Amino acid sequence: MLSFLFKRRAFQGGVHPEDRKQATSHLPIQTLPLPERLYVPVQQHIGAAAQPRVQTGQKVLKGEMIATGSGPVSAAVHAPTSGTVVAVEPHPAPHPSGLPVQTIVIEPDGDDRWVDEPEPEHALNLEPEVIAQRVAEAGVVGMGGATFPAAIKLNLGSRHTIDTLVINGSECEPYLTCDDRLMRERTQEVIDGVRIMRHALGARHTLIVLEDNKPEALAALQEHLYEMDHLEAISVPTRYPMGSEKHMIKAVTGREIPAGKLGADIGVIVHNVGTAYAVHRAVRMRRPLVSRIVTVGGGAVQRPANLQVPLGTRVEELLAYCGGTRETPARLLMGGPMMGQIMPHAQVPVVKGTNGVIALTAAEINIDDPMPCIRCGRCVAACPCGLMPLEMASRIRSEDMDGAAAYGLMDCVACGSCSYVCPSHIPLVQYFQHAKGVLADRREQQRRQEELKELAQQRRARQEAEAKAKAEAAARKKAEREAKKRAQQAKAKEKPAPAKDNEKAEA
Amino acid sequence: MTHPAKLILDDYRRLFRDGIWDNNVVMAQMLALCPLLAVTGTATNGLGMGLATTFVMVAAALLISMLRGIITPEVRIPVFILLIAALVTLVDLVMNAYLYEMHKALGLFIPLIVTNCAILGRAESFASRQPVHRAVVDGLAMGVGFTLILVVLGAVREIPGSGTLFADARLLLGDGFAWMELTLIPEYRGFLLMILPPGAFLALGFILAGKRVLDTRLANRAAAVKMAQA
Amino acid sequence: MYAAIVVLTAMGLLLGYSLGMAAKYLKVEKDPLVDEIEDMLPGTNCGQCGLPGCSSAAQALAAHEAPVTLCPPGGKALAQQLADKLSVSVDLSGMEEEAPAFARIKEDQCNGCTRCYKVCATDAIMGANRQIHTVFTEACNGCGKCVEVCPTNGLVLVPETPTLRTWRWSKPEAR
Amino acid sequence: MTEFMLLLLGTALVNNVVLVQFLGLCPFMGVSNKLDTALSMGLATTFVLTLASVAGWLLEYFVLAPLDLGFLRILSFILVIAAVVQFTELVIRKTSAALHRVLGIFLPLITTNCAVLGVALLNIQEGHGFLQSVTFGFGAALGFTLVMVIFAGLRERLAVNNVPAAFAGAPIAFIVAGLLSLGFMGFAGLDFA
Amino acid sequence: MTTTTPVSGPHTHAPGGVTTQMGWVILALLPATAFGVYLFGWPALNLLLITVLAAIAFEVISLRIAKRPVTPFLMDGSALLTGLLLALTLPPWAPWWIAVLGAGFAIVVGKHVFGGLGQNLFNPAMLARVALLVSFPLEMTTWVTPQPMFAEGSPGFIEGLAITFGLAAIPDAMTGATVLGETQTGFSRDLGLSETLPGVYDPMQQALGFIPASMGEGSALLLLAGGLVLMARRIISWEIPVAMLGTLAGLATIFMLIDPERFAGPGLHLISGGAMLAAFFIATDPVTSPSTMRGRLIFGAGCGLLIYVIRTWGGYPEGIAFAIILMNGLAPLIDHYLRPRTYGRTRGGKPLEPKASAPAAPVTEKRP
Amino acid sequence: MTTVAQPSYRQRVGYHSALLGGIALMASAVLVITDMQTRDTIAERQAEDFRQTLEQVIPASVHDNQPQQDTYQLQTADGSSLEIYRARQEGRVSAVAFQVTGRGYAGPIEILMGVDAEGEVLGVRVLRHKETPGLGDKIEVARDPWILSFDGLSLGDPPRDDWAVKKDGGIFDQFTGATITPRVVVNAVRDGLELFEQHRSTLLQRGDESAPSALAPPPALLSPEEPTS
Ligand SMILES: Cc1cc2nc3c(=O)[nH]c(=O)nc-3n(C[C@H](O)[C@H](O)[C@H](O)COP(=O)(O)O)c2cc1C
Ligand SMILES: Cc1cc2nc3c(=O)[nH]c(=O)nc-3n(C[C@H](O)[C@H](O)[C@H](O)COP(=O)(O)O)c2cc1C
Ligand SMILES: Cc1cc2nc3c(=O)[nH]c(=O)nc-3n(C[C@H](O)[C@H](O)[C@H](O)COP(=O)(O)O)c2cc1C
Ligand SMILES: Cc1cc2nc3c(=O)[nH]c(=O)nc-3n(C[C@H](O)[C@H](O)[C@H](O)CO)c2cc1C
Ligand code: SF4
Ligand code: SF4
Ligand code: SF4
Ligand code: SF4
Ligand code: FES
Repeated sequence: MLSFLFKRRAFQGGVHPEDRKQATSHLPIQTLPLPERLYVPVQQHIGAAAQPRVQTGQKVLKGEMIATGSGPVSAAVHAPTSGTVVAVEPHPAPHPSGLPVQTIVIEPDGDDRWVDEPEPEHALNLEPEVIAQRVAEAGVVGMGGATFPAAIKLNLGSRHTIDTLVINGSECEPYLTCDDRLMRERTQEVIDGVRIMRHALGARHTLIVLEDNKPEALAALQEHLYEMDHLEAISVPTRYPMGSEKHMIKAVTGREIPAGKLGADIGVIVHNVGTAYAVHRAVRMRRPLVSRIVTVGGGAVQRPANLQVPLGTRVEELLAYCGGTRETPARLLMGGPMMGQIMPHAQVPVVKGTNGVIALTAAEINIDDPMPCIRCGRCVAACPCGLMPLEMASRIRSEDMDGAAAYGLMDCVACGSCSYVCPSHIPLVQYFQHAKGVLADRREQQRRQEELKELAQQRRARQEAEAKAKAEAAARKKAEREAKKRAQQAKAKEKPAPAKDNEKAEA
Repeated sequence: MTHPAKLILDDYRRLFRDGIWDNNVVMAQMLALCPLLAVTGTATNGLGMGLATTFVMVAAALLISMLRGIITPEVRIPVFILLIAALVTLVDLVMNAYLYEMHKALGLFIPLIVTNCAILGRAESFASRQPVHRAVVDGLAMGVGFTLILVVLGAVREIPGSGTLFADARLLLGDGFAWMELTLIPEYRGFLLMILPPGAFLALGFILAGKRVLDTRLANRAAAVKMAQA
Repeated sequence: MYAAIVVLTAMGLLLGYSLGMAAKYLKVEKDPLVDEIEDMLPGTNCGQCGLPGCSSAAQALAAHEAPVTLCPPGGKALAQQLADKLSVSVDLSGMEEEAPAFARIKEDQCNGCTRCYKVCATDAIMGANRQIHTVFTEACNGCGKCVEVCPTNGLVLVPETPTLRTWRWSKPEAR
Repeated sequence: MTEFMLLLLGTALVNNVVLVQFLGLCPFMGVSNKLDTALSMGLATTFVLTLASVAGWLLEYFVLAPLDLGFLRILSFILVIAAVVQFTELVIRKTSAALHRVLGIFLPLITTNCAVLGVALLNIQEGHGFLQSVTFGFGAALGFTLVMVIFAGLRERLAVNNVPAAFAGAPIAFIVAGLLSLGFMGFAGLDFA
Repeated sequence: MTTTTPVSGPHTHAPGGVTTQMGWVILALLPATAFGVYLFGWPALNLLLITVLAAIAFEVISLRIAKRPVTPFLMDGSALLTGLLLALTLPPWAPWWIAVLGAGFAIVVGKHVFGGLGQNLFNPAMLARVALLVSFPLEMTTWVTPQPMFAEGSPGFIEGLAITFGLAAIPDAMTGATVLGETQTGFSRDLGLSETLPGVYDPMQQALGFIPASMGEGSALLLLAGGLVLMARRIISWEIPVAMLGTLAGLATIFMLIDPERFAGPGLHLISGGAMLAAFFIATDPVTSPSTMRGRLIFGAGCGLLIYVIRTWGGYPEGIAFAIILMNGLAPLIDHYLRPRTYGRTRGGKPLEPKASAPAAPVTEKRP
Repeated sequence: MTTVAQPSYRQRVGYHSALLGGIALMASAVLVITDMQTRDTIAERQAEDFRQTLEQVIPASVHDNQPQQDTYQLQTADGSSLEIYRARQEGRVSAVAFQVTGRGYAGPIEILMGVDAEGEVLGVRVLRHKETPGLGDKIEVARDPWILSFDGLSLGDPPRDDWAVKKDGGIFDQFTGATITPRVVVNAVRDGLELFEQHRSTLLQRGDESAPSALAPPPALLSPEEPTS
C-alpha cells in the first residue's frame, strides 16, 4: 500500500510544475521578419566580453565577425544580417538589472546577404581540434541556457576520457517548446550535429535524452537513428529539473558528478540539442551563430509562437509579431518561468541564450507575499541537490553567509524547485543569489586586500631600502669627509697625538 | 573645583548604579544564576540568600583587597577560593546555629555561595585591583544588586504562585517582621508553574525582557532630550 | 581541633607547591594570537582604525581593547572573521557593507605636487613632479589619505560604477 | 548493575542537575551559544565532575569523617576541586595538544561551576557509597552535557530566527530553558518499578 | 511593463500556501471535533469556542504589541489551529479560565515571544497543556463520562454555561477517570491490569470515544481518518505518524509479552491518551519537527519511546505532551546532524571520488 | 596586574606554597574557633527541631522523660530495624513514636506517628513527602487539619475494614482529585498500628523492666527475640 512512497526515482527531489507547453508545442517554427534595428551585445556568453572590431558607419555582411573573443573563455559575435553599424555604445542588457552593456547597433539593409557561400564539408573527416576551432570561430555557445562557449567543452575530449555524450533535449521548463520543435522539424540536422560532437569528443556512447512529454520528437529522432550507431534517443520521466546537467547524468548513467568537478571528470559531457544544431551549422555548413529559435509564450501574449529570430532583435518586436499582449504582463521573462530572468522592459535584445520570451499574468505567477518559514521541509524534499534550503535562507536572513555556505550554498544550482513548492512563498532562490553575490564580493575583496598588502609591503621594502641606501650614503659621505678632514689635519699639523684621533674615531 | 568628598560620593554612586542596574550580577553579567533560580520560591528566601551572599561579597572584597599586595598570580585563584570558602563556612555555621529554619530552607545553596561565580568573578576583576574602600563599596553594591533581583524574582514567582508575599519572613528576620507576610489572594490555589523550576526560568526571562524594554525607553528618552537641547 | 588546622594547612602548602611548580614548568609561551590577527588584517597600515597601524590594531584586538569592527577597509567580512577568532559575538547587522570607493584625480585641478603620491601606502598613484597624476584603481584601497593631503582638492573618492559583473541580487524583504 | 543504571538514568533525567536541581547554570547559559563549544564544555565537565565526586568521597571518608571535621567540608572540597581542575589541565596539556585547544579554555571555568561542588556535597548528604558516588557524579555530568547540547542546538536555531528585540539573547534563552525544564517535568516521578 | 526591483526566479508557484495547509488540518480535525462536541455536550462546545476565541484574541494582541500586520498573520489560521488543538486536549468540562489561561500561554509564551509564526521551538498547544497540567492538576484531571448533547441527563445550554463558568459543580456521578489514569491509580493500590481494566476498557468504545476523555482522545478512528486525508494530500509526511505509532506499538507489545499484568498491550496504547491526535496532528506540526525525512523518522520514534516510558514508569498519567515537548527540544539537533546527502558529496560532506569513465552506461541497453 | 614587576622571591615555589599554606592556616584557625562556638548550638537546634516534631505526636502531658533520647531498635519481621522513641511516665512506657513510610503519588511519604500504651493514635505528622502542591500536600498539618482525623483512633475503632478512604468504602475523607495520597497515608498509619499491635508486649514490657535512663541502651543488649520474664 505504501509502495508509492518508495518508488525509486531517477534523482532525489525535484518538482512537477504544470508544463503549459500545449500552447506552442504544435506550432511550427516561423521566421521573424527582419526588424529595423538589431542590438547585438558583445557579451552573450559566460566569460570575458568580446572585443568589438567594427566602427560606427561601417557596412557589415551577414555572418561577418563583428567582435572577437578575448581570453581563454570567450566567444566571437557575428553580424546577424547585412547592414550598417550605426552605433557601438552601451545599451540595456537582457539582464534583471537592465544595466547597460557594450552593444553593436546594426541597421539592416534588407538584403540579408551572407559574407560568403562556402560548400558543405565532410565534417566527420576533420580532426577534433579543427572541429573545435570551427565551432569557436562560429561563436557557438551552449544554447541550453548556460551559454558556456561550446568549443571549450568540445575540446575536453583531449584531456579527459569521455565515454558518454548526452544530448539534452529534456526542455524541462514550462512553456518552452523551442527544443521540441527543433528536434521535430530539423531532426537530421540535429543528429548530424550530434555526430560531429561525438566525433570531436571521441565518446563511445551517445544519448539524446528527452522527457517523456515529447513523444513526437522522440519518434522523429528514432526514425532517423539506426541501431549500430551507438547513438540513441531515450525518454526519461518528466520531472523538473531533469534538464540540469548534474541530474540528467544521474538519471541516465546513475553517476554523480563529485562536488567541484565537471561532467568530464566522470567521462560524461552534456550538450543541448540547440547546441548540436548550431554545431551542425558551424562545422558542416560553415555558418556562424546568428539566429536562434525562441518560444514566445505566457498567458499575456496574444498569439504564442515559436520563432526563428536574428540575434539582437528587441523583445518588443517578438511580442509585436505575436499580436502584442492582451494585458500588461505581471512579469516579462527571458527563459522559462523556473530559471528564466525577469526583464526590466521589452527593449532588451534576444541573445544567444534566449530560449524563450515569456510574458506571464499575475494568475500564472501565483506568488503571494512571503510569510515566515514554517519549517515544513517541502523545500528539502524538493531540492534535487539534497540541500536544506530553509536552513540556508534563515542563515542568510540573519547575515550568516558562512553558515549558509556550510549548509551547502555553493552546491545549489538555483533551480528554484524549493521556492516553487514553498507554502510560505519565500523567495529562497533570491536569498541564495544574494548570498552568492555577497560571498563573491568578499572573495573579490579578499583578493584585493592580498594584492594591496603585497603592494604595501613592496612599498615599505622599497622605502626601507631607500632609507638604508640614503643612510649608507650619508655614512659614507661622512666617513669620506672625516677622512678628508683627517688627511687635512694630518697635513696641517704633522705631529698631533695619534691616540686622540683614534679615540674620536671609535666614539 | 569639586570637593574631594563629593568626588568620592560620586564614585560610590557610580559603583552602586553599576551594581544595582547597569552591571548587575544577574541582569548584566549573567552570573550567580543557580542560587538565584533555586531559592526564589518565595521573596523571603531570596532575601535571606541575598543577605548571606552580600555578607560574603563584602567580606571577600575586604580581605582580597587587603591581601592584594602579597598574592601572586600563580596561586591567585586558590587563595581567593580559600578565602571565600572560609567565609561561606562561617556563614553556614552561624546561620545553622542562629537562623536554623532559614538554613533549612536555603539548604544546599549556602555552601554553594562558594562557587557563586559572581563572587570569584568580582574578586578577580575588581577587588584584587582596587583600594580597600572601593572594593568594599563595590562588594556591597553588587551584593545589594543581587539581593534586589533575588527579592524581585522571589516576589514575581511567589505572588502568582502562591498568592502570598514574604511568607515566613518571621523565620528570617524575627517575629518583629511578621507584618511583612502578606496574603494577597486568600483561598488561592496558586499557579503552581511559577514556583516549580520552569517558572523560575520563565519569570527571569520576562524580567530581563522588561529591563531591556525599560533600558531602550530610557535611552530613547535621553537621546530625545539631547536632541531637544541641541 | 588541631587536626583541622594541620590538615588544611597541609593541603594549602601542597597545592601552593604544586601550582608553583606548574607555573614554573608549564609556562605558556607568548600569545600567538597577536600574530594570527595581524595576518588577518589588511596590512596597509592606513590608520583608519585610529590606531598607529595594523600591528597595534592586532594587539588591541587580542587584548579585547578594540572592537572587531575597527577596520573599515576589512569591512564586514573581516569583522566576522575577527569575531570568530576571538570568540566574541557581535551584531554586525548595523555595520554597513560599504561599497568600496576609489580615489580619482580631477585632472583639471591636479598641479602635480606629488603629495598624494607620497602618502599612498599601496603605490596606487602614478605620476611625476609637475605632471598630472593618475590613480591606478586596482591598487587603491580607498583609504582617502591622498584626498586629505591634496592642496587643490583635486582628489575625490568615488564609488565603483556598477557593471553586470559587479551587480548583485539584493536581499529579499522578509516579513 | 541495574541499580547503577537506574541511578544513572535518574540522575541524568529525573533529577537533572541543571533543569531540576539548578546547578551549573552559569556555564549552561554562558557557553551554550555554539553546539561545538557546548559539547566540549560538557565533556570537560563530565571528566572533572566524575573525578571530583571520587575525590570528595575519599576525602570525606578517609580524612574528614575520621577526624570529625565536617565543618571543613566546603573548604577542603573546593580546594580539592581546584586541584583536580588544575591537574586535569596539566594532564591534557601534556598528553594532547589538540584536546587542550578544545577544552583548555573551559577548564578554569569549571572550578566555579557550582554543579561540581554541589554534586560532591550531595554525595555526602545522601550518604552515597563509593560506587554510587561515582555513578552519581557521572550521571549528573551526563545530564549536564545532555541539556547543554540540547540547549545549544535550540540556541543555534534561535540565533537565526526572528526573535523580537525585547527578547533576543538572554531573555529568550531563559524562556527556552524554562520550557525545556517544563518538558523535563515529564520525567518527574519516573520510577522503573 | 517595467519592474522596479528585480526579483529572482522561479516566476511561478505551486498552488497553495500556509493558509491552505492550516485550513486542511482544521478541516481534517472537524469530524472528530464535531463528534466530541456531540459526546460531551454544551460545556464542551463552550470550552471549544472560548479556547479558540481566546487564542485568536491573544494572537491579535501579540501582533499589535509587536507592531506587525494583523490581517495576514491572523488569516494564516495558525492561531485558530493552536486553539483548536489545545481545546481538543483539555478535559471537555474544564472551567473557562483554564481555556483562557491555556490559550494565553500557548500564544504568548509558546509562540510570540519567539517571534510568532514559524519561529517557536516548542509546540505551543502542548506547552500550554503541560503548563496547565502541572499547575492545575485537579481541573486537568477531572474527566466526565460522555453526556451526549440532547441526551437525557446531559446538561442543557444554560447548565452548560454554568459548568463552564464555574457556577455549578460537576456532579460526582458524571466524573470518571481516563483509562491511563485508572491503570495508574490501580498500580498505586497494587492492582494488576487484569483487575483494573475490566469495566473501564473496552477497545471498541475506546476507539469510538464513548469514554471519559478529552475530545481529542476519544474518537481515535475519526482522527485516524482525518490524518490519512492529510497524508494523502501531502500536508503531513508519513514518517512521523508511522514511526511514532510503530515504536509505541512495538514497545507495548514487547513489554506486554514480558508481563501482561504490569504492561498494557499495544491496542490500549494506540487508541488511548490522544496517541492518534498526537501522531497525526501534533507531532507533525511542521514548525517544531525536523524537516528531513530521516530526521522525522527519528523524531517520531523518539516521541513513541518517550510516550511509552513516561506513561509506563512516569509520575504523570499521560506522556504525550511531555514527550512532544522533549522531542521538540531535540529537533534542532536532529536537523543539525541528520542532513540529507548533498548531490556529489558523501554524507559527511566531502566531495565524492570521481569514478573515472565507468563502464557503459546501463541505459544504453534499453532501447525500445 | 600581570604587568606589575614581582620581587624575585615571590617567584619561588616556596613562596607560593607558604602563601597558600599560611592563608589555609588562618582560615582553618578562624573556622575552628567558629566551630567550637557554634557546635553545641547547632546540635541543640537539631535536637530541638526533632523534639518539637515528636512533641506533636506524643503530647507532653503523657510523659516526663526525653523520648528522643530514649530510643530502641525494634527488629521487625522482615529483618530490618525500626527506631522507636519511648515516652515514659514515671518510668513506665506510656507511649511510643516511630516512623512509617508509604509510597505516595510522587514518591515516598515519611510519617511519624505516636501511639499510646492502649494502641490509640496520639498523633500523626508527615515528615517528608513529594506530593503535588495544592493537591496531595493537604496531608501537611500546616495546610489542612485532615491529618488530625487520626487522633484517638485505634485498630478496633473504627473496625479494620473502615480504615480506608471513603471512596474505597472507609471513613476517611479523600481530597478532591487526589485519592492516592490519603489512601497511602491511611494505609501506612494502619500498618503502623498493626506493627505496634504485633510488638506491643516487646515495646511496652521492655520499658517496664529497665530503669529510665537518658541514654539508649546499646542495641547489643536488646535482642527482641529473647523472651522477657
Ligand atoms: C536547473 C537547471 C535546469 C536546466 N534545464 C535545462 C533544459 O531544460 N534543457 C537544457 O538543454 N539545458 C538545461 N540546463 C542546462 C544544463 O545543465 C546544461 O548546462 C546544458 O544542457 C548543457 O548544454 P549546452 O552547453 O549545450 O547548453 C539546465 C540547468 C539547470 C541548472
Ligand atoms: C491567573 C488565574 C489563575 C486562577 N487560578 C485559579 C485557581 O487556582 N483556582 C480557582 O478556583 N480559580 C482560579 N482562577 C479563576 C478565578 O479565580 C475564578 O473567578 C474562580 O475560579 C471562580 O470561583 P469558583 O471556581 O470557586 O466558583 C484563576 C484565574 C486566573 C485569571
Ligand atoms: C500533575 C498531577 C499531579 C497529581 N498529584 C497528585 C497528588 O499529589 N496526590 C494524589 O493523590 N493524586 C495526584 N494526582 C493524581 C490524579 O489526581 C488522580 O487522578 C487521582 O489521584 C485519582 O484519584 P480520584 O479517584 O480522586 O480521581 C495528580 C495528577 C496529576 C496530573
Ligand atoms: C500539520 C500541522 C500540524 C500542526 N500542529 C500544531 C500543533 O500541534 N500545535 C500548534 O500549536 N500548532 C500546530 N500547527 C499550527 C502551526 O504550525 C503552529 O501554530 C505554529 O507552531 C506556530 O508557530 C500545525 C500546523 C500544521 C500544518
Ligand atoms: S518550503 Fe518554505 S516554509 Fe517550508 S520549510 Fe522550506 S522555506 Fe520553510
Ligand atoms: S534552488 Fe538550490 S536549494 Fe533550491 S531546490 Fe534548487 S538546488 Fe536546491
Ligand atoms: S584600519 Fe585596518 S588596514 Fe588600516 S591600519 Fe587599521 S587595521 Fe590596518
Ligand atoms: S585613497 Fe589615495 S592614498 Fe588611499 S590607496 Fe587610494 S590612491 Fe592611495
Ligand atoms: S552560580 Fe552556579 S554556576 Fe554560577
